[in-house]
This record gives sequence, C-alpha cells and structure tokens, in this order.
Amino acid sequence: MLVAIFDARHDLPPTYRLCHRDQTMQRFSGLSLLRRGLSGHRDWQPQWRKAEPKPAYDAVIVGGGGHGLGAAYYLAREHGLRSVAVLEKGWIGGGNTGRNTTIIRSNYLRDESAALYDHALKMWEGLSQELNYNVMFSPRGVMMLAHTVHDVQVFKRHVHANRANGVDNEWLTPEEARGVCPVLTTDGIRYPVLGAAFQGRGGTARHDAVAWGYARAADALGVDIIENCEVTGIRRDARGAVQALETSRGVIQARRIGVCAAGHSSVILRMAGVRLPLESYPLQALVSEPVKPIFPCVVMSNTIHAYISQSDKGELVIGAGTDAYTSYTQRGGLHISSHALEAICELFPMFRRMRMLRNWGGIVDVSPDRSPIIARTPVPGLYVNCGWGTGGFKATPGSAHLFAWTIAHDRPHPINAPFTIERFREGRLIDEAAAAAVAH
Amino acid sequence: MSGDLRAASGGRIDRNRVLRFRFDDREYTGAAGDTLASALLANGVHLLGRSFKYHRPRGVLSAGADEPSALVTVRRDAARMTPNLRATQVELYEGLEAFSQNRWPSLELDVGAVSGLLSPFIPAGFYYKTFMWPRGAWHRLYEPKIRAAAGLGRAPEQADPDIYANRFAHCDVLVVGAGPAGLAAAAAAAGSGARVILCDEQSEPGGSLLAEPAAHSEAAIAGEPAARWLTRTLRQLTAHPRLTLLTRTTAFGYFPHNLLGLNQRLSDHLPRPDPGQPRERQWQVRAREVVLATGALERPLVFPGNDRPGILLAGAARTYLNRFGVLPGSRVVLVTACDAAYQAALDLHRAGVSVSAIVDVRSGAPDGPLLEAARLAGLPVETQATVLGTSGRLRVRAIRIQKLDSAGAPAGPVRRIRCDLVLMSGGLTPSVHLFSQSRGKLAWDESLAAFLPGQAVERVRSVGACRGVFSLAAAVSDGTGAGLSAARDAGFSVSAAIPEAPLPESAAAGRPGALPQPPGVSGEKAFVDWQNDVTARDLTLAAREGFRSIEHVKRYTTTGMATDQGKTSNINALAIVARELGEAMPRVGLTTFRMPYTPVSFGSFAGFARGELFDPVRATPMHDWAARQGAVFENVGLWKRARYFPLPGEDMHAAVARECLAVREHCGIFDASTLGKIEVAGKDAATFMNRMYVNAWANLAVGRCRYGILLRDDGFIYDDGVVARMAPDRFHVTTTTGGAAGVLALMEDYRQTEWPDLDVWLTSTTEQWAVIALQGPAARRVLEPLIEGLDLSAGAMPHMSAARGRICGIPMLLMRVSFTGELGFEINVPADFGLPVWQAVFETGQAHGITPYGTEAMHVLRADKGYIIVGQDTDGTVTPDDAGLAWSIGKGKPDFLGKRALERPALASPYRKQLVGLLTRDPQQVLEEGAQIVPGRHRSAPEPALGHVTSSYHSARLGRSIALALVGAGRSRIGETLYVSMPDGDIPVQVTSPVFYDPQGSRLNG
Amino acid sequence: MLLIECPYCGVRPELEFVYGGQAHVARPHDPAACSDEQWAEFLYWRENAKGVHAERWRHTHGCGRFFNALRDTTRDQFLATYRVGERPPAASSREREPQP
Amino acid sequence: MVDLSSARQQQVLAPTPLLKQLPPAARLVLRGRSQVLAAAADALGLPRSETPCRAVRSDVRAALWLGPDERLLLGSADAAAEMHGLLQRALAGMAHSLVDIGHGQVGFEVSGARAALALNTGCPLDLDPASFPPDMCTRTVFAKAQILLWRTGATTFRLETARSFAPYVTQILALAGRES
Repeated sequence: MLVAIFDARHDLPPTYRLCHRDQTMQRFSGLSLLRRGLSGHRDWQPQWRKAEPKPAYDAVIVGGGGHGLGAAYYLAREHGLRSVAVLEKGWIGGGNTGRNTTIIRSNYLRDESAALYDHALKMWEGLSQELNYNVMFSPRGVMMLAHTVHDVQVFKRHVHANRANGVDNEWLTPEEARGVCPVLTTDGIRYPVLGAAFQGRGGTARHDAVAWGYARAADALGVDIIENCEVTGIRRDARGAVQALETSRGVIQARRIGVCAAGHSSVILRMAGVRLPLESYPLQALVSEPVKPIFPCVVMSNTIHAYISQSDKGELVIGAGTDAYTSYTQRGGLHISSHALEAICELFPMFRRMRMLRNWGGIVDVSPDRSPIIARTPVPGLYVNCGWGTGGFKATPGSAHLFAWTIAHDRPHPINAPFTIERFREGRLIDEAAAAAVAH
Repeated sequence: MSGDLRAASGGRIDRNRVLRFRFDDREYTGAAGDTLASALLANGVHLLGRSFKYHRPRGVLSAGADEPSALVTVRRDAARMTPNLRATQVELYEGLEAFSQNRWPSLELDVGAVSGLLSPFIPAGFYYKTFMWPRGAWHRLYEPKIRAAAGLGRAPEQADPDIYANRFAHCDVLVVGAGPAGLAAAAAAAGSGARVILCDEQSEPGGSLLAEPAAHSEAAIAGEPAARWLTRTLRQLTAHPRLTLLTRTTAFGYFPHNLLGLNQRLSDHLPRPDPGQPRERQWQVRAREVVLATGALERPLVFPGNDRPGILLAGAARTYLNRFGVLPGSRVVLVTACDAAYQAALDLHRAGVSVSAIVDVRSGAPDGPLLEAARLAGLPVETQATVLGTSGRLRVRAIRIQKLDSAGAPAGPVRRIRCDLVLMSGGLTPSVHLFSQSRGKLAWDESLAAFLPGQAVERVRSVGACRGVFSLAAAVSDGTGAGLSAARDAGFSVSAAIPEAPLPESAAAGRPGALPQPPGVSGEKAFVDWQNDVTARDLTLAAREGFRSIEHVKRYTTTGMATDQGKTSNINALAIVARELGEAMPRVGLTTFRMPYTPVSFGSFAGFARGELFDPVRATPMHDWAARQGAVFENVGLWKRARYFPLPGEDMHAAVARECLAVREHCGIFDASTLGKIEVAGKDAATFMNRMYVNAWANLAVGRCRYGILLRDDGFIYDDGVVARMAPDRFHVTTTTGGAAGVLALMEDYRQTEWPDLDVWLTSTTEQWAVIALQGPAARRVLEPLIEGLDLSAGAMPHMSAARGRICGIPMLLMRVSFTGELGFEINVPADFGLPVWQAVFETGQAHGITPYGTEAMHVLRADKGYIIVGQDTDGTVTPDDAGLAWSIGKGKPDFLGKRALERPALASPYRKQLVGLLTRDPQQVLEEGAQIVPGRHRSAPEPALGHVTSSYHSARLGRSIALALVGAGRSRIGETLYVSMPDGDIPVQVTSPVFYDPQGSRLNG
Repeated sequence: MLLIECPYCGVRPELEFVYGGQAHVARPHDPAACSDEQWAEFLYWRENAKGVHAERWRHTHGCGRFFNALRDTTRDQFLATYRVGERPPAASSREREPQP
Repeated sequence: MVDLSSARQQQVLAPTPLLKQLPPAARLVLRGRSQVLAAAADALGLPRSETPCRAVRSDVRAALWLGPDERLLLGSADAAAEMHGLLQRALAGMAHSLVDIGHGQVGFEVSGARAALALNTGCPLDLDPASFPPDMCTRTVFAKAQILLWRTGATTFRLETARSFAPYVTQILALAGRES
C-alpha cells in the first residue's frame, strides 16, 4: 500500500494546463494526495463546475454519459471548439455508464466492428494518463466460452478474423481456459466447455471514473456540464437545420447537436422528426457480496448467458440478459436474473453459497444488426451516437472520439463511416447478432 | 468460557439446552434460541471483525438484518462455507463453527490496521487520483495489491452440494413482516376469508415484540400485555387453514405486478441438516394485495469514535437483554436523540446494569413519560450535550461529552465517563425498501426526518413503523385496518368496521446527521458507513469536490454500498451532505432501493437448475441404443445427438472415416429424429407454403418431396429442409434440429397475423416420429425385406418421393431422400416403435455391412456433395443466391418471405460472398473452419478478407481434404488460386465448385 | 415477470408468452411495389414509444394465439389487450390492472 | 420379425404416490373453425364446447381446449384408429387439420394432497381450485418445459409433455415430492 500510494511522477506542479487553453485543472497524483492529506483535504476543488446554461453554444451534446462527456471533451481538445455544453437530464454517468458490467474487448467478428472497438481499446490503454484520472483500466483478459461444436466454429472464425485485422484473440483448449480461470468448471456440466476465445488485452474499467474523468477534463477545457437539464424539444430553421434546444432550463441555441442518449435516443431524435431503427430493452446486472480475489479475468458465455468478473472491491459482477419486451422502467423480471445466476452456478458451482448483494437495470437501445449508429442524421446539424445495445461501455473512448470527429467535420471518420442509419435501407448491415449472438 | 453475562432469567432462550460452538477456533457455549452474536456477547466477546478499509476493530452494532460490522464466515464442512454472514442473524446450533474475516494474522492483532495510519492520505476516492504511473502499472502493480486488501470473507472453493428449491405461490393478501402490525394485518385478512401468506425474516414471529421483556413489560395492546397478545394472535393465526406463516423467510424483492420474491432458509439453523432436503427455497409469490409491515431501523449517531466494539444501537441492546437474556455490559452510557431509546437504559437498569449517564443530544428541553421514568429511576440524564469521542482499543472504555450552548455549539468543560457499553439512538428510519422497489413514490416527512411511503404504483399498503406509526397500539390498529381493507379489495366481504389509519408519529424522529463538534478540531473519525469505513469527513470532501447528487456521493465515497446496503447509513449520509451543501435533504435526493433487501444466495435463484436439470436433456427414442454402442454425443440445442460411434481404439477421425466409407460403399444408419417436423394442413396449405418458402409448391405432386428454403423477410436464409406433399391439402415439412421451434413460430405468426383468411393449420409432429435414415448403395436391399405394401424400386419410388406403408408391421411414412449423396431412405415410424424398428433394420443390415453413423460423418458426407448446413455455411447474412441455391426459388411467384428484400442494392450485388469449394494443394491438409481467405500471399498491411472457410473435412471417400467457403464473388473465381491465412503462413487453395462428389447425382438417383 | 391478460385464456404469467414486437406493422400487400425505404421501414423502423405502446404478444405456452396489447413502457402496466384484427381500444380507455 | 408388444409400455419412471405414468393413449390434434370442432364433438359423442381452457369428456374420450381453433382429442390407445375414422367421416369436405400425436406426448397423473404444491415447483399458475377448477386444462410451462395440465379431480391432475421432455419434468417433480 505504501508503495502504491506514492507513485512516480511527482515532479509536475499541483495544477497544470491540460492543454493550452482556458482553465487550470488541479492535477491528481500521489504527491497531490499526500500534500492535501497533510492539510486535511480542505482545498480540493470541485471536479467539474456546476455550469449554468448559456444562451448559445457552438455545439451541444445531449446526454451526460461516458459517450457524451467524452465527445464534448474531444470536441474541445482535438477540434478546438470553444463553446461546448453537455446537457444531462439527471446526474452525469447515471445511465448505462454507471449501470453496466464494464467489460472491455474488441474481438468482434466483422471488419467494421473490429476496427471500431479496437480503436476504443487502444484509447483505453492510455485513458487514465490522458484524463489525469485513474479509470482503472484493467486488461485482465476476456474469455468467451464455447459449449457446442457450433460455438467452436463461430469463435474460431472470430479468432481468425481478428488476427487478420490485427486484433488479439486466441483459441484456448478447456485445459488452457482453466489455466486462465482456475475456478471454471469445464466438464460434468450440462454444456461442457469445449474451448474458449481469449482476448488478453480485454478487461474491465471503473465505470464511474470514466464519466467523472471525462467531465473533469472537459470542464477544464471550458465545456459546460449542465446537470438536471432535460431536453424537451429541438427547434429547426426554415431549411430544416437544427437551431436550438428547448430544455427544462430554457432555450439553448446550437447549430450542432450531438445526441448520446442511449435508451432515450428514439425519444430525443423524434423531437427533430427523425425516427430510428432502435428498440429499448431492460438489461439487468448484479453483484455479489465482496470476497477476497478469486476471479482473475472476465468470462462470458453466450450460449448459457453468463457474464462475470470480479471488481477491485471484491464483488462478483454478473451480467444478465435483456427482458423480452421494450421498456423504459430500468428494471426487469426476476426470471431474467435467475437465469443468469443459474448459468453462473453451473459454471462455478462453488459460488452457489455466494449471495446477491445488489441488482439493477438499465435501458439499452438495440439496433437490428446489434451494431451502433454513429452518424449524421437527415436533419442538418443533428448527429446521433446510439444503438450500442448491451455493449456500449467498452467503446466509450473510441465512440466519443469518432463522434466528436463526425460533428466537427460534418462527415464521418473512416472508422465510423459504415455505421450509418442508411445501412438498414441498403441492406448493408454489420451483423454481429447473426454471426454469434454475442451480447455484452 | 461460558455465558456468564447472562441474566438469571428472562428472554426467549432455553438455558437448559446448552449449545457448544466455536468462534475463531475458541470454544464457547450458548443457549438454544441464541444468535451467534447474542451468544458471543453472553461470553463477553465484543470484538467480532475488522472493517473493510482501515481494518478497525469492530463489534456488534445491531441485532438484526441491518448489521454492518459483525460479519463472519460459517463453516459446516469444506464445501459448505458461507462468507459474510451477519452474526446477528446466524442462529446458534450445536457445533457451529464461525470465523472472523478480513484480518491477518488474528482478529486481535491485524496487520492490515496499518492502513489506519495512512488514513489521512487515503480519503474517499483516493484511488481515482493516483496509481496512474507508469502507464500500465495499474493492472500490473497497484490493482493486485488493492484487490488483495479488498473483499471481506473468502469465497467458497468447493462446489456447493446443497439443494435449493423453488415454489410459485399465489395469495389474496401477502403480509411482509410478522411484527405487531403485520400480525394484526394477517389476522384481519385471514379472518375475512382471504388466502394469506405472512412471512418474516426472523426465526419466530413477533418482530419488535420479541424485544419486550416478558415479565414486567409496559407494552400493552388494548390493555392486554404485549406478550400475551402475541401468543394469542399466533394461536389464532395458525388455526386459519388458508394462512401460510413462513418464518426465516425474507421478502427480498418486489417485482412488477405484485410479484414478490421470498427467500426461505430451511436448514441453516439445524445442527445436522438432511442433505436430501433443500437448504433454501425461493418463493415467487403473486399477491392480489400486499401489506408491508417491515418495521423501522434504528439509526446510529455520527460522532468521533462511534465504531468501537461495545458501542451498540440502543434497540439492539434491548433485544440482547430482553430476548436473549444477555447483559451486554456492566457500565452503560446511553447517547440518544429520541425518547424511545430511554427504554433501553431503563431495562438495563432494572437488570442491574449501572447506567453512568444518559446523554440527550437534542436541543431544547425534551420531555415525555420515558424521560420522566428515567428521572424517577434516578438515572443521570445530561441534556443538550454532544459526544466528542471515545477511547478503548478493542472495547470501548470511556466516552467524552460536552454540553451544547444555546446556539447548539459545544461549549464548557469536557466530561469523560468510564463505561464498557455505549448505546446510541439517532431515531428510527422506516423500512421503505420494498415499497420503493415497487416503484411507489417516497415522500419526505420533515417532522419525522424520514422518507415515508407516498403514492403507490402496485396494489400495496404500508402499515406500522414502516410508515412512521411507531407506537404499539397504533401500529396494531393500522395493521388491522390494512388487513381488512386488503381482504375487501381482494374481493372478500368484510363485516368488521375498518379502523381509521393512524397518523405517523414524530416521537422517534431523532436527529439525522453528525453531532456538533467544536470548530477546528480534527479528531477521531466519525463513521457513517461502518462497513465501508466512510466517515463524515469523506462525505463533506465529496461535496467539496462537486459531487452534489446523493448518487454521486454514494458512488464516490462508497457510502451505503456495503453489504448492509446502507440500512444504518443512508439517512445520516444524506443529512451530512445536505448540511454541507446547504440544501434540504430531499433536494439532495435519495438513493434508489435495489433488490435484494438483504443478500440472497445465488443457489436459491438457480434452484434445481443444475447439471442434467440445468436445461432439459432431450433424447431420441434410439438414444439408449446409441449410448450402448459407445456413441459420443454432442449437444445440439437441447438435444443429445450421437456425433460418432468409435470402435475400441478409434479416435474421432478414424471413426468418422470408417462411418463415411461405410455409407459410400455399403449402408449407414443414422438417427434423424431430432429434425423438426411440422404438419401443414388445410385447403390453403399449398398457398401458405408458396408464401412462406421460396420454392414453388403448387406443382409439387402428391407423394413427391422438395428441398425447401425458408427466408425471413430480410431476405436471408433462415432454415431449410425437405418437404413432402402427402395430400393436396397436406405437407409434411421438416426443419433443422435447432430451427424447429423458430420455424413453427414464424409460420404461426404469418398464418395468424398476416393471412388469417387462409384455411391452413400447423401441428408439430417432431416428437411423434422417430426418423431412421438409411443411406448407401445397399439401403434398398436392407429395407426391402422389412417393408409391406411398397415398391421401393427407382421407378416406383424415385429420389425425392414419399409414401405411406408398413415396416415390421408398423405404419410408416417412408421418404426417399438423401443428405449424403447416396441412395437413401428416411423411415418415419411412431416414436414408441423407433427403437424396435431401428433394431430390426440394424439386424437385417448386418448382412450388408450396415454401420451406424453420427452427425460428424453426416457433415462430411453432405460436404462431399456441397449441401449446406444452415448456421454453419450460412450465418444469417446469406441469401439463396449466395449459397448457390437460386435455382430453388419458384419462378414467377409474386411474393414469398424475403423476396422483396433480395432486391435491395446490397443483396443484389455481384460481389457478395458466394459459396464455393476449396481444395488445398496438399490433399492431406485440412483447413481450419473459420480461417480467413485472402487474395494474395504477400500483403504489406491488413486488408479485408475475401471470405472464410465455413466447412472443412477430410473426405474419406475422396481421399483428400475438402472445404466449403464463402468468398467474395466466389463463383467468378472458380479456378483461381487464393490463400487461406494462418498464423504460420498462408495456405494456397484452388477455388472449385462446392460439389466434390458425384456431381451428376447418379448415385443419388440409383 | 409481468402478468398478461390473454384475450382467450385470461390473466397468465409472462413465462407463458413470447413478445412479438410493435403491433400493427402490416406487411405491405404488394412488396414488389415498395421502395427500398418502405421495405426497410417495414423491416427495421419501430416506434420505440416511451409511454403507451401497441405491441404483439403470443401466448405460446398457452393457446398459441398472437394478440395485441397496449402497455405503458414507462411503468410496464398494461392498459388493454385485444385480439388480432381488432382495433386498439381508445387511448382514453380506463387503465386496468391485471389480477392474478 | 421384431417384438413390438412391449414397445408402447415403456416407463420413464417408477410410480410414486405423487406421480405415475399413464398408459399409452390416442392423441389427435384437431384444428379448424368452429363448425369443424362442433362436428368433431358430435362424432365422438362429446358435448360441444367452446369454453376456453376447459375439457369435456365421456367415459372413454375427452376433448381438451388448447386454443380457439385447436382441440386435443384423447382416447384409449387401442381406439385411435376408430377415432380417426369417425372424425375423417364426420369432417369430410370441411377444411381442417387432424394430426396424430399419440406417440409424441407422454401422460402422467400427479395426485394427492401435495400435488398442486409439487406442480408449483415449476408451474407458475395458481392451482387453487378456485382459480384452476376441475376440468380446467391449459398448456403452460413447468420450469423450462412446456406441459399440458388438466385438473381431472379435486387433487388429481393429468400432465402431458412432449416425450423428450418427460424425464426432465418427472425428475423435478420427484425432487419436489421428496421435499418434506
């Protein structure tokens, strides 16, 4: 612990300019903790200002989750936008950012997907330093279990496709899988484990820290983060372009509006007359009581619907499936949680005596091909980043980065160019669902 | 050591039944009826655990489900270890073995406590601010250390052998909580004839009444002593035939439409549970009406040093004294912010405990009957005072108090009072957890300083202390009224008058937040969340750093996120943050109450779903025969299918090669029973089939079969299978094994919702028929002697024909079809006859070299012929043309599922991936399925692959490897050389037709 | 686990039902006459209503019938269920809570 | 030739007081519009009934309402051909679907004071006689299997399930029966 706290790089001043602009940000480091610890931590500043809405911004992001805060950060940091706001109807990071199981990986099947998620994964690797906020990215490895001959074929196809795309993903025998995760049961169960695809660079991160880290860094660049501000309408000018947002805190002019509203994307876009091929479903997750380290990696089983890792605090973090029906209630059925725990108990029968501590639900916006939309909309000045389904957290930095690029240039970055709305009309789906039914 | 701190009499324990138990390897005794916590207190053991972050010595704070500190691991045997149990809820049994947690080397001397010295540098959220350098070090260096320090107990390491049960139940009225209000509600509802379930988390019903002294209780209900009322009410309840009383049963979750999850603990309290009986049972109760009588929880007071062993909630001390007959100390100081807690001092005084002081921290001049009683008893009462700190390492030894001036600030001399027990009460917090889970709105009540149930969403009522009605008589009346009105609303006639609901009472309001401290003194930590070691200072730091929503504060400081879910801490945390921000408490918000109320074992959710019962195991009528032959099975959906039949010494490769050759040269027998079968019948059956499948059905003659392809309306292949026309108005449709249920559902969807005018009906016959595939040049010779009434000759029964007949005297549907490329028949017999007919065929086939073959050989044989497997050679993005099956599309049909979608630009492109064959240069080299195909050998950068290998085998008949692949514009590349990219180099392959064997089909038609 | 009133069998637990997506998305009568946009609309575009949602359910493990329902997706309360071919009850119809 | 005499008597479990396997039966699924269902009832000597989720029966036959256009017709195994013949004659010329599923399902009797309790281990329906009275029949679920449940008496149920699901259903019922 002693070693851990007083880590290297104390040499920077306690405050520094994150970039060459606007405000200074109190720098976080072991030394800053030590210094302020001696004075009772009295002079820490708010991590982000409680901004009041201004009448107008160059660009407004709707939705204060990781994707939205990140997009605002990159708009300010990489595209020089001076006047950017993020509108959040509740408190930042309170939606799916704070409700997911934090699995990060990039071993998707389709070339387009692999490029997108690997762009994000590479950004995760340096995100704590980029933001000066420890997001606790932990590349402990993600293992996807194959239980049937069909699974083996599908995952081996992933392994080959990923290798061709320069994305790490290796095939493990059942013995090798147990080597990575010693508590895993591979035999003597209803669906024995026949092997696994393993991405060593994958892992987890601390979800709240992602929202707060982006918020703090964006704030330092002058971005206004406006909480408790609900968007109620989108005003458009005579040629149809966006003009302003009507909100619970007044009208805010903006010529560029980016929507990162996850489960509520359909609701916001409809305000501008744009309909989306999305449906919003409840998704649940749960944690156990904390225990000492027992689970070293992330294990996913799509065939029997189990997703599990162990948090740094010691809780087993378990993802359940979506409910069958669309809903905005942020809660799902008991049978959905039970189904997830059946699968966990089957693969890890020593966990049957572990106890569920907390269960919660989120609203996930699911697209027909289970791939996101990061695109311009038919309305000039209106951009949307949605359709992440159950797997948006892992893409947060990449998604935010590409969305900012798209808004700044009014055209997609090559990586997100395929992720349009139009692909559904043309039949150019990026079908991750059909390929493997891989969730999370 | 024995229980010397036991009062001579009183309580609900049985002093004559002495139980031996071990805690941290030391032996103690307790009494029947004890909890682990009460037994340890009776032995003078107050140090029960170490805290999460600072490893502070901790004792028992409460006496129930809200306990944050006294967490233990209980061990029955190596496979039955349960971590993180609250000692306050663990019922004592003979031989119980428990261990403290989160300490090393011992509870008394815990090295981890050094982190307490670092505490100035590790405030809330410290980990977000450091551990970032060098890049990557978080995962490699810091995280392992943090993870090792975190966590409470150890997870079990062996499979849990216990059984868990499930039960669905329904009732008119579900009453949660068997305290006075709940008992009254249940009695009233049951008395009206309603079907009632009453559940309570404790080992016996009674709730707060269990903490009342049996002998000289002041508590009375309508003039009747509480204890007598309890006994009488219980007798009355158990006499109701339609009432189910469930003890040791926690209502842990409130789900939509009045479904509640109950966790019933059946055997954890038993010394030797029957391993054949369930350990726990999960009830899923659907109630017409719900009455919540979940009581209230006492709040601790937040003052420096409030966490030492020997500092308890006042109500808990009453429980230990009156229910368990335990004297938790000899010199007690009570610190209180409400009247009710005075009763604890009075009870202890009466039991002979010396009351050193009652410190009333309220401003103003509190008064009331209990205060009066304390004065009459001569107990020293110090009003308008605050607590500055406590001392004592492993047990509290003294407390320091100071008077408050008229402005409420500490002033005057500091008084130090020696004691070995400090009781505290900050007031009561109504337990609104389940009400909130039901999505009912909570309303802040300023006079109670509490959230109370407001507008309900479900059909639910809250009664008694959980809605702020604390006094006994009022709570009982409240319960009676709710029980009656619930029964009435559930449809029962209620004769008794429904008493008016009493108003909430502010007597137990107390004082949320931290006690006032002198300015500028940075003293000991004042804990808010005992388990997660969150202090008042952590909360103010969070507010200072801009975390203003209570949800942000909670996440930043982790307050309320421990295993007690903030039962003792949430309101205090909210008050402290509100004060720091200068906001009203409800403006700062209330954290959401989430399922479960208290932690619930994973096993109880999984129930019996384990191993063979995890999912149904579907086996065919011939399964046992295959098993006896040594078949290796694979899971296909829920089905078990024989994959191959190894002879002694054979591996899969050898067995499959032998099976394939047998089919090609002689005759193979294959169990095809798992294929889906749907009878499509009615006068519009052909019209329906025309609209569903791509093929033309109108011209299919009765007695003929056709390979059908089913798309979805997005144009991609969904399923395939042979369809036989059995009559002008009747089709026998087969589907893939995995697709059976989906195809039937899809058909029903279109039939019912798009074309309800058609006279056509669907019936699944998957399980009606056992299907025996007989394939190979000798198939006809094997079959002929067993058949009656059918001519099997090629002329009479050509390829793709179907007929009814008899085999072995059994009525049969015979189809001449082949998925192998050989002469083949599929014999459909009613399932009960599957095995005997199979055996008869097998016996007859002996003379012809008949060989059973499994799915693996079947896959190779069909790949020889270029037949696709849906889901292997297709992946939901493949059109008929992609798969080389455009020929199957009925010409001139105006419409069928998917037709329009096929015309979309991306689906009509000539550059789509198309099914082709691949041949390696080295005939013995078998490509890997899933491998990527690239155009050239030398690539400077990654480039998109042209496609991938979908199927790849060694073909025994061809004596070489073969593969099927989806390749961009594949058919135009036939003859080209492409490369299969592998980690150790590219493999050149020649693109060919996907049909490797008998392209003319002469064997098929033979 | 919701309670759903099958118009044929009465109130049953959700476990017996399969959700069928948005209701009243009729398959075009003449698909050949549809533009790509219209066909994509039929295939993929959904209201995703926050509030009252007309949707399909099938009582798969019951009478097997598809039927329609109005459900408030902000509370998961059913306002009405009705048979295929029937018009949705007026939005003003009184809310009914299913009884077990 | 093969001995088929015992083929139809295969038991998946030994009888217990709670649960016993019923002998093989004739099972026909009849689907069609109202007049077809009525004509079939007449032909089989059963009362006409369109009451949802109710069975009608005579001494030897029963018609179980499965859906508005669907009935399961039950009879003794040896009367299958006779029933089939009667129906074919009665329904000639009327659009309908008549399908034999006699081997596709297995029937069990669950009986005794604990029958409903044991069924509620996996079946989520309210089996109180007030909600599920005698003669009520319905398809429903039992854990992860679909079953057909028919209350034939105050404490007696007939349970039918697809034959491959029978071991799963009966194993869970047996577990439930062992609970004290």
